[in-house]
Amino acid sequence: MAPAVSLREAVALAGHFPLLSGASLEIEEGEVVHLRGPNGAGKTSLLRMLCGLVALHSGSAVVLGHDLALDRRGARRSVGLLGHQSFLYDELTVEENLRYSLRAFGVDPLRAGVAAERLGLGGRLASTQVLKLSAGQRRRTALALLVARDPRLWLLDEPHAGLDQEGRDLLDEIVSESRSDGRTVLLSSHEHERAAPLCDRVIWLAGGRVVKEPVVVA
Amino acid sequence: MTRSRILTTTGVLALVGIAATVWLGLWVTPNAVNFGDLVRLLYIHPPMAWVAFLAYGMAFLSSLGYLWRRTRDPRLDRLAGASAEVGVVFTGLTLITGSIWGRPTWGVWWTWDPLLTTTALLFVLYLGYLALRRVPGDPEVVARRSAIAALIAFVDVPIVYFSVSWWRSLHQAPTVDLSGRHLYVHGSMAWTLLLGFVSFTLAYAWLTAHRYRLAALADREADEGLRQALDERRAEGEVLV
Amino acid sequence: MSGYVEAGYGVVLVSLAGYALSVVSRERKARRRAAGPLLPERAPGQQDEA
Amino acid sequence: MRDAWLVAGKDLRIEFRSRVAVNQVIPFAAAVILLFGLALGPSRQVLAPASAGLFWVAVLLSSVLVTQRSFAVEASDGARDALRLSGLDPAGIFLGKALAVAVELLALEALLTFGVAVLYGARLTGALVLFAACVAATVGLAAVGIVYGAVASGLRVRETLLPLLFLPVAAPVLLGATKAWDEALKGTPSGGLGWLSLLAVFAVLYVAIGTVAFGPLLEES
Repeated sequence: MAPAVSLREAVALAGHFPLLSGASLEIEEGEVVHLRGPNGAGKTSLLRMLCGLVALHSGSAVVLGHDLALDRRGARRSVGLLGHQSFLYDELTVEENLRYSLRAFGVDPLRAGVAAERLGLGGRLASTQVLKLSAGQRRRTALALLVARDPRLWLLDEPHAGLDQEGRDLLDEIVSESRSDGRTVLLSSHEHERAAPLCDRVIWLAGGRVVKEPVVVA
Repeated sequence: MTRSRILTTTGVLALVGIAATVWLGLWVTPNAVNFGDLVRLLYIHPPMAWVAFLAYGMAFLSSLGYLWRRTRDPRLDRLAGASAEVGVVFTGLTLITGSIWGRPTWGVWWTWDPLLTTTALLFVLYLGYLALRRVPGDPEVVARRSAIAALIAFVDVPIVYFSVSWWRSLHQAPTVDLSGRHLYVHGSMAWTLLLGFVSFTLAYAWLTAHRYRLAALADREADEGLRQALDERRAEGEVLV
Repeated sequence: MSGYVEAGYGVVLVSLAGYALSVVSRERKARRRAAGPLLPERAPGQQDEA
Repeated sequence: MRDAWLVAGKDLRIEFRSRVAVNQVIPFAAAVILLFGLALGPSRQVLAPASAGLFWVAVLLSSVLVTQRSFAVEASDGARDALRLSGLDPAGIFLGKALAVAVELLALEALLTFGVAVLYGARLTGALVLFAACVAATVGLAAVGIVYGAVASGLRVRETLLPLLFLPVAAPVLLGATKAWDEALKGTPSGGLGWLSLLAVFAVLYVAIGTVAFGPLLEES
C-alpha cells in the first residue's frame, strides 16, 4: 500500500527563510506519529505544508496520493489541520461555523450537532457566537469540526495546548479512536508523557529536517 | 558573449538614432503650416506613447505566459517587471510631452483628450502594479499575483480608451478643435518621425534588457542567500544529531 | 523657437539618460556583489582594488 | 455554483450580524455625500447636475471599504489560509464573495440614491436605467474588488495597496455609470443605453477573469 505521507528532500520557504531544509520521511496509512523537536525545528511548518498552506519549493511531497507540487487542493480536502489558528468566523455561532465548514467539504452538516455535543459544546454553547467563546472553547470547536469531518489524515499541532484536563482526556480519547478507525495521525507535542501512549513512533525534527533521535549536548 | 554584443550594439544604435532624431527634429526639418515649430514635438511624443504601449503589451504577454502552467518560468516574470517599469517611464514622458504640446496649442496644460486621459490612467494603473511587485514575499507568490494584476490592468486599457473617447465625443469642448488643421507629414518630416519610432523602440529594448539583467542578478543573489540560509538551517539540526 | 519644443526634448533626453544610468549603475553594483565574496571577509587594504 | 451560494450566504450572514456595513460603511458614504455638498454647494444649480458623478464617487470609495471588509472577516490575518483550507472551489469562493459584496453595495446604493435626491435635489427620473446601471456597475466593481482584495490580502500593506490597484481599474465603471445616470436624471434615459452596455461588458469581462484567476491566486500552484 502506498504510504499516507511521503516526503523526499522537501524544502519549503517563507520568503527567503527555509522553513523546511530538506525533510525526508515516510508515514504509512494508519500510523500515529509523534513529531518532536525543539522550538523552531519546523514541526508547524511541516504540518502546514502537508495541508498545502506552505508551498513546496523543491524536493517531493505526496499526501494520500496527491502530489503537493501539482494538486494541493486534492490533498487539502482529505486532510484536517488543528493548528494555532482556528479559522472560525467570529460572528457566526458554533453550530453555524461547523455546518458551514462541513457543507464546504461536502460532508452532511447534520453531523455538526453530534460532534459539538461530544466536545461539550451542546445546548446553549452551540448557539453562541464564536467571538464570545474562550480560547479553549474555540479549540474545542475546531476539534469538533475535525471529528465531524473525520479526514483520512489528521494533523494536530500542539493539540493539548489551551485545553483543560477534561478536554485533554477527551482529545486523547478521540485520537485513540481515530487510530483504531485506521486514520493516519501526525501529532506535534512537547508533552511527551501525554503523547507517547497515543503514538506508534516518534519522528524528530531539527533545523527544518528529520533527524535521528538527538543526544542532548551539554 | 554574443548576447552582450547584440545588446551593446542595440544601445549604440539607439543612442545614435536618438541623437539623429534630435538633430533632424530640432534643426533640419521645416516648420509646419498651422503648427509652427511645435510640429517638432511630433518626432518624440508619438514614439513615447508607442513605446509605452509596446512595453505594457510585452508585460501583458509575458504575464500571460507565466500564468500558463506549461510556459511558467521566472524569466517571464522578470521580463514583465522590467518591461512594465520601462513602460511607466515612457508613459510619464508621454504625459509630459503631451502636456507641453497642449499648452501652446490649446492654451491649457491638460485636456481631457481620450488618448491623454487613457495614458494618465495607465500611468496610475502601472504605478500600482510596480508597487505590488515591490511588496516582498515568496518569489513565486509575488510573481503569480503580479501576473494576475498585469492581466487585469491590461484588459482595462481598451475599455478605458473606448469609454473616454465616447465620453469626449459627447462633450465637444470648443477649445480643442483639430478640424481644418490638417497636418501633412512629408519628406524629411516622415523620415524623422520614422527614425524617432525606431530609435526609441531600440532604446526600449536596451533599457528593458538591462533592467531584466538587474532583476536576474538580484534573483541570483537571493538564491545564493537562500543556499546559505539552507545550509545554516540544516546545521541547526547537526548539533543535535 | 518657442521654448516649449526645447523643453519637451530636454525632459525626454534627461529622463531617459537618468533612468538608463540608474539601471546600469545598479546592475554594475549587483554584478560586483555577485563576483566578490559573499561574506564580508576582506582583508584591510584590499578594498581599494577596483 | 453551490459553493458560491454557500460563501455568499455565509458572508451576508456575518455582515448582518456584525453590522459593519450599517454602522460604518453607510455613515461613511453619507459623510462623503455631505462633504461634496459642502465643497460644491450650496447652490442646487451646481449640485443637481453633478449628483450622478458625486453619487458614483461615493459608491466607488465605499466599495473599497466593503471589499476590505470582505477579506477581513476571513479569520483576520489568515484570510487566504482560511479560504484555502475551506475545501471550496476557488471559482465558487470568488463568485460567492463577489455576490455578497454586490448585494451589500446595492443596498448602500439604494440608500445613497435617497440621500442624493434629498441633499442635491436630483430628480429621480428614468428609474429603470438608474437601476440597471446600479446592477451592472456593482457587479463589475465587486468582481474587480474581490480579485484585487485577494491579491492584496495577507500583505502588510493591503490597506494602502488595495485602493491604488482598484480605483484606476474601476475608472470606466465610474464613467459609464455616471453617464448612464446623467442621461436618466436629465430625462433622456434612452441616451444611457450605450453606457449600460459598456458597464455590462466590463462586468462580464471581469467576472470571467476573476472566475479563472482566483484558482491560481489562492492555490499558488
